[in-house]
Amino acid sequence: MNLMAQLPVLPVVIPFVAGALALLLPKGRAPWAWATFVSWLSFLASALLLREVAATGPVSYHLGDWPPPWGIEYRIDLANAIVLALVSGIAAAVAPFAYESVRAEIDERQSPYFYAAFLICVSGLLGVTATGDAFNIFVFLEISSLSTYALVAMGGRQDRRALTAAFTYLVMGTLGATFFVIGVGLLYHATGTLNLADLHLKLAGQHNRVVEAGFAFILVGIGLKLAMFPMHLWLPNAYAYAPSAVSAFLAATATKVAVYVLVRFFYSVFGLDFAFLGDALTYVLLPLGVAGMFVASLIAVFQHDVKRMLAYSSVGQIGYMLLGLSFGTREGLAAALIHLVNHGLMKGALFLAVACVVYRLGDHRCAAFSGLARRMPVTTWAFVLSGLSLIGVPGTVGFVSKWYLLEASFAAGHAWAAFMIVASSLIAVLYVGRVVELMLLREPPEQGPLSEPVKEAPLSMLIPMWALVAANLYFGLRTEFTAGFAEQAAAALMTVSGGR
Amino acid sequence: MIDLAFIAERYNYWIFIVLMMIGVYIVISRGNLVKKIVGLNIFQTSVFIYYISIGKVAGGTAPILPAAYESGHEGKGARASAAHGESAPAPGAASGESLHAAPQSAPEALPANDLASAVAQTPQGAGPSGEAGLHAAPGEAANPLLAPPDGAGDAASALGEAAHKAAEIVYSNPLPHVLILTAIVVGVATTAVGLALAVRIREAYGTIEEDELEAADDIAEFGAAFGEKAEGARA
Amino acid sequence: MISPELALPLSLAFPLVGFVAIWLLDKRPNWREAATLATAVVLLALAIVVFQAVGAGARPAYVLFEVVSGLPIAFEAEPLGAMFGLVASGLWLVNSLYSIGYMRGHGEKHQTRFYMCFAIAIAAAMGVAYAANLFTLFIFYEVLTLSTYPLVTHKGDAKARHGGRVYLGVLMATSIGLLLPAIAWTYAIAGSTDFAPGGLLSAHAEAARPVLGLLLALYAFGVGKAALMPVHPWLPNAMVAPTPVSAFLHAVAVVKAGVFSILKIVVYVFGVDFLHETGASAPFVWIAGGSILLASAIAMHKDNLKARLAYSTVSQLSYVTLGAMLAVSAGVMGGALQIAAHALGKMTLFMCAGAIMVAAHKEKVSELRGLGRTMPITFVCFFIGAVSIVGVPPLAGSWPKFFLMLGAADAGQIAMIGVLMLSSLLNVVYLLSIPAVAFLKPAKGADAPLEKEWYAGPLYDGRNALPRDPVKEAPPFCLIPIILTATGAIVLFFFSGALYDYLLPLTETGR
Amino acid sequence: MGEFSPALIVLLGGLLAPLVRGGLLRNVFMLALPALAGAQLFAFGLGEYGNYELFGHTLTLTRIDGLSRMFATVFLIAIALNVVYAWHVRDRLQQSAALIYPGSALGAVLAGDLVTLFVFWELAAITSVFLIWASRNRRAFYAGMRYLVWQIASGVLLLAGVVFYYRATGSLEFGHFLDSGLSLTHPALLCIFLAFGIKSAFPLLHNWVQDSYPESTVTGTIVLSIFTTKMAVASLARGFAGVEALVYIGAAMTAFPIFFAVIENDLRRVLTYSLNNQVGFMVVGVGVGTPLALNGAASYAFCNILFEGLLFMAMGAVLYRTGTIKGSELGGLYKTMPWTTFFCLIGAASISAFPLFSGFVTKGLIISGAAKEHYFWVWLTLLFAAAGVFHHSGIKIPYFAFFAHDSGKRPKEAPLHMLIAMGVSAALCVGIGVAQLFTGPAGDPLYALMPFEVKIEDAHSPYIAYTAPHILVQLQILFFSGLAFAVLQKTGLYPPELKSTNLDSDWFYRVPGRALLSWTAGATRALWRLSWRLFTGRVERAMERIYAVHGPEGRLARTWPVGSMALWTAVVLGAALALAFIA
Repeated sequence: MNLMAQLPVLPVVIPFVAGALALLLPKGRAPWAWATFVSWLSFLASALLLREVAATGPVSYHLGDWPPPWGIEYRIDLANAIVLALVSGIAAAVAPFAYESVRAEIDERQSPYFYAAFLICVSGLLGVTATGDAFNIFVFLEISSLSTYALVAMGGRQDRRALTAAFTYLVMGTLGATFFVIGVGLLYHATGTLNLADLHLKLAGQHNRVVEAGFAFILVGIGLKLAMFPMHLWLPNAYAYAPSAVSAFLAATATKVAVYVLVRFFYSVFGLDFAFLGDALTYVLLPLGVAGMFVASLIAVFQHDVKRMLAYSSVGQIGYMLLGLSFGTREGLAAALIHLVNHGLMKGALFLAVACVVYRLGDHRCAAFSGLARRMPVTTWAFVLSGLSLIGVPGTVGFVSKWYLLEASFAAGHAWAAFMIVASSLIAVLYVGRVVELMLLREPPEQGPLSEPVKEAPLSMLIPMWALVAANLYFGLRTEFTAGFAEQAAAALMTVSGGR
Repeated sequence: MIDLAFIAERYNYWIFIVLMMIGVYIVISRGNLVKKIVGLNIFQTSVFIYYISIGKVAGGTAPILPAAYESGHEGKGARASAAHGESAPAPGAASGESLHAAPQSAPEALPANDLASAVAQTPQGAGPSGEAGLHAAPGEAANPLLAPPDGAGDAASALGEAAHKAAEIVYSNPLPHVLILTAIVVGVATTAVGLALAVRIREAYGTIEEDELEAADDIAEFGAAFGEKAEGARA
Repeated sequence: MISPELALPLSLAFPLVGFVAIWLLDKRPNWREAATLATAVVLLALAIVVFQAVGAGARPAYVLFEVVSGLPIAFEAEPLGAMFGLVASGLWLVNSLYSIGYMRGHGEKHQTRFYMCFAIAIAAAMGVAYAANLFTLFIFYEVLTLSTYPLVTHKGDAKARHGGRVYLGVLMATSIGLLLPAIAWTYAIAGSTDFAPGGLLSAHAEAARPVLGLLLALYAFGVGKAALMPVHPWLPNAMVAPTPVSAFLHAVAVVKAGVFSILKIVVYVFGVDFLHETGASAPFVWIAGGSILLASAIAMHKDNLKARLAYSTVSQLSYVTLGAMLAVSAGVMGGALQIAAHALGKMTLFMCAGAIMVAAHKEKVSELRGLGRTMPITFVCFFIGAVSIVGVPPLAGSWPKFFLMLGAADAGQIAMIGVLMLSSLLNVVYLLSIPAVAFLKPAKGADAPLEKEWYAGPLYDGRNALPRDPVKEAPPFCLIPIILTATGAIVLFFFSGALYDYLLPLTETGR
Repeated sequence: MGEFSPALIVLLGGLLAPLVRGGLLRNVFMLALPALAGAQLFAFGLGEYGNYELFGHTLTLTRIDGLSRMFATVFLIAIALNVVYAWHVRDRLQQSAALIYPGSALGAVLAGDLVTLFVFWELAAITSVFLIWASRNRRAFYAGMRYLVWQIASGVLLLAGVVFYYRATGSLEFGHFLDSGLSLTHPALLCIFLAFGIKSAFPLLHNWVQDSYPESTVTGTIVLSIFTTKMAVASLARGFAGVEALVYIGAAMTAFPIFFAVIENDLRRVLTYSLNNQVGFMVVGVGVGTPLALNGAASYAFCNILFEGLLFMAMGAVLYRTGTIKGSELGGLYKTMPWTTFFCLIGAASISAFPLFSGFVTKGLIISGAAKEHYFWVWLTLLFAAAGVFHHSGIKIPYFAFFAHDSGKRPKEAPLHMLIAMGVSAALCVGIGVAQLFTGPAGDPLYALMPFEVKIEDAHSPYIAYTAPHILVQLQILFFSGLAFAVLQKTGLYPPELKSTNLDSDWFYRVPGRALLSWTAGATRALWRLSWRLFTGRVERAMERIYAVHGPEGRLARTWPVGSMALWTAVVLGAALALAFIA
């Protein structure tokens, strides 16, 4: 069997199988090593896939050799190839990082379970991205979600709030997934197919309540999963109290994948011929995106806890993606995709930096960051640089995102939206600046548990973190892999959906 | 005016809707975590019922692969159709290349689909179209979704009688059941995880009442329960 | 000899090399300072190479790479940029010398960090100077903001933090909130952000016209570094910085990068003729004029020396903005000359303020009485700088005023001539009084009757001089740069004609 | 020395002077400068020298024609006399400024174009203030600041005028402005006119003279009194000759300072009023604009520099020896300062235009010029003013300083170098006054220097000074004026010499003007602060409100209730459904 021919499915299958195997490994270093190896392998596969897709166009893989629309199809075009690369790439960065971090935060006896859950989560997210089948999306969504609940709950050893956060996440996630599955059911009801491409063809010209209801359910279901503004309440706690490495991985990937699913359904399945899609863009995504940008960012400004702050910031950043989507133009879509990738990079790096602080100081409240520049300079600068990226300072990926969003706003004739974007960026200046000032200009705490002298985080944590920071900078200057691909992907999606 | 018969015919959908509402309502209103999970289960169950409902198709048949496909795909094609099944008879009148292709090009080759086209002509089929997708009668589940096939008029009228007969045939599509089995697995897993979490929460907090949990968290964080100390915290 | 094309990227790269060298030499202050100076010398040489090449009519260009399609990081030296590059690098050398004297004399901490940030800041300033498009300009503009933030907050106490917060807040808010959308909008209209002779937007007049005023407003206030009122508060607040930083901020890098950007945007993005024809810039002429007078009025009431100088800077910067917004070639020329002239003058003033701080530990104008006798060189230089700012021959500051008045006459903004005249008089009052106080008033604590009548009066002829305090000047590292820039202010007066010829292509493209 | 400007010789020499070590050596060096410059000036001869290119125009550093040569000559003489007079001074600041400032004025007089004029104009302003500050006291400090504001105002007005002029005509040439076709009300000419007007101390623009000159040092006041106003007169003569407005302005200038001079106590200040009045004569001459009147104005300026300087020198010597210059504190000094008294009287006689003194020869030209152009009332005013001059400068100054009631002061005679300077001045005054008696009108050496060719058509030509009517008229004026003084003095009606501050129009800028400025500045700042505080207050309140909602305890940051999340989800679902159905 030609391995290359199986490429589209490898990123999903490898971690899935490996996750099960991880359960069998002894406690300690082995599960970690295995997970790291597997995540790298899966990243390699994703990268190869991306290269291939970029070179030759969309790749279709028929699971069990059943041709679509009967069988489950894995269909990789540029849009999901990018997301695959992002998810597996973040996993590849987080996995080596996790060893020290997890050892410090989680009972060692749990380590096989942890890495198993981690790998399955990766697999689930990759599966959601890779598959071309609507119900399959639901299944993988739930696979990843279930493992995520478990991962979040493992933070309970550090902070009992992780348990309640996981529970909340579970209820909301299930609610969202169920809505999604209702939506899929309605579409199936209307068309008799589950294949996304096929759905698109069959839906064409269908203007009736079933399709409309299906659309609404899918919108809300995925909206929950991606923490669209008023449905974001599960996210801050889940990210704040999960083990640090998990926070980093989830923040960089989980919501992004959900955004991708939304994009896929909007543009590949429904298409702009549907009036309700346009309306949903204008009357749901646009206001909710803007509201999220501001409300969540403002909440972030006042948070005492850096992880929670970053989590709220994520909600705000999702607002940008929704805003980009809501224009319903190629530029807007491209901007959303670019920000999707870029935000993954910057949030990943930021959460990893926080993880380093937690590793040394055992705390992620603001107080722990006071005077950090003296105590952990390498970590501090990683945080500062990725924070700048979050703000959108030129030379970082954040700027590229902002630029495309601004361009999209102007191109769509929404000049006001451009000012919304920059205004919200300024709120980001506030919350990032607050922490940066603490780190750079304050003295370390003089008493209490945080005052004890600490060393810089170990290399095994610094290297992955700086790899992500470097990615932030590199892709901030060379954008052919992010913006270039995203633009092509957006163009392809728009062609399918009938937009301009 | 309320058409009681219309409502009664769709009792299974009403069950689905009522259950769904009850489930969501419980999730919203109950503070007890276990009760929430119960609500969630009810909610999920409602979805199962819905899937099962749409699995029952009037006028459908087991998918038999057209010759054109068969020649291309040999046995595989047949298996595939068995796997995915035939849900609603051929709404894809407009999409010629699909399996559900409308027969306007070769009506005699696909009798099953002809039936479907004919059904589209019936007055009942046209009536509720466009206003009550969810309320569609089981017998006409697919009908409202059908646009009258353009070129198939003659063939359809020729086969009108047969179509009426065929509409009364109730066919059970296995695919939704398969889907729902998967969903049940997921649901059970979720419930298990949820209950396990509830147990751990009780261990950690000594309660599974939401209000008390929140108060405990707020007291730990701010020294007071929510809303009691909005003033002091600012200073 | 390095080719000018190569000199462009090198003048960005070299400070970064210096940055690393400074870092590595953290523990050996003398070598560290040597590294700074060596970098400065090389940078100046590079700037001269570029300057000469541009003077010979070449337009050396260098494209680094394309970040986003249509948005390359690219450099191209044209007269204005070459002049700014030369001014910035030349004054950086001077400022480096001065920093050594000041930082050691004042016993500041974290000196390595200080020099490192300085190196990045100058690299950014060079990037701004040579930027070939708005996008590149914006990148380096932001880098400049960020790299000077640690400089502003150098002391690290609560006051410095507050100042730094305002500094960063205003500059980031304006640049991200206004400048960035403006650039994006320009790109959306013109499909490019390249600086084009004659104006990028004037080539897309139809699309640009409806939003021209708005765009110009976004640029004018978005370039917060130009400190056009009311986006100036960052500037007085940045006064918490050590004085070399203030000198650098207010004379060379930051503020000049701001007004330079404004000028460049007006000339190469809008196009002087296009603005003139549409009249979109007329309101900004008034805003700039108001800014000139308002800032002067505030400066008059400031007793803190550096704060007074800061407000004077706000006022003087608006000269450049005014020149740009007049949208005539003489105005542009006046603005361009003002960049160089004010840089020398204000740099002198700030370095004098620093020298006073180092030698006498005085910060307030009212405390300076009698100090002129103990620090004669410093105050003579201060006087020269102040006179240059006022705009009196034979000091460099007089020509910009001439051209600005010409520009105002050309643009039909007669009122602005009045504003410029009034501003000169206000400058006399609040700037020239400083050295006068220092020279004429006796130090506090002198005999009471003398306190009342000060010195001898009309009978003073040098023979009946009072016993004076011994001369106690700042260290030579502080003093020499001051003398250099003060001399520069005089020399530039005589070379303004040459500079005018050099800058002439700038206005020819507009006309 | 090529085409090196004489002005630059003095100017650069002045810059170098402080570097010369040793008092005597420096004095010699300083004295050499005007000599050198004079040599250069006369080596040049008439013509344009030192052309240079600036901003695409050819500019002329040195233009020597009749007008500029006359002024340049007397400037150089005055510089030399000042150096001698200030031989005792060891203050580098004064010494340097006493060369640079006259050098700048010289440069302005010689300037061939408007840009050069502007440069030297401003340079004279900025350097002269050091002479005021040189006395280093509180009054001098503030007077100097006010002076500087006036001078810079003149400079920027000139600059604005030049700009307008350049825009209107495309030329930077400094010639007769009205030849360019612009009217006087054109902003260009108006600005330049005002700039010249400030420096030549037009009425209401004059008080910077009285305000600042008396605050300078003994020697500084003399230097100041000479150059700024004469530079302005020279510029007026070049640019605005024949502008009728000048006639009336000048007439007003000659008349009104007399009243102030009469009541003023500070004798040096009395002289500054006299200075105004004297410049008024010249302005009238310029305004009349005929060759006769212009010759009169230029030559009167020439002589005035000498005798006005002489008077200032005498007062300086008094101040130097007694430490005061208040009329009320002086008197009876002739006993111990006979030479000073003598020279002062010569100066007084000259300024009063006694026959045989220089004023007599030159003032007549102006008055006749006005009469010839039929300015009857002006002519009458000039006569009155001439009487007034005699009154305050001719009688009051020597009378109160040297005679009057004996103050009991017995100071030493002025130092030798001062006497020499005064003596030379006095000799020149007398020499010019009597030259015509020996050489005849046609051969008068002063006439050779005049800007316009002297044409003596008939026996009534005003150029012939010593005619019976002229002498008679002049003596009558002087006689009645002296009589009036004597009568007033004897009857006690003459205003007593009181220590008082006389209110002049400078009150308007010294008191309310200053208050207005500081009020405006204060109000602006207060306004800015208020708006800033309002703004920050708004921001703060907004932040508080935002905090109340978004802060950690705020409603929006509340994350716990699962139920509310589900409710929100339901709401969004409802909205989405409704939307999809409506669409």
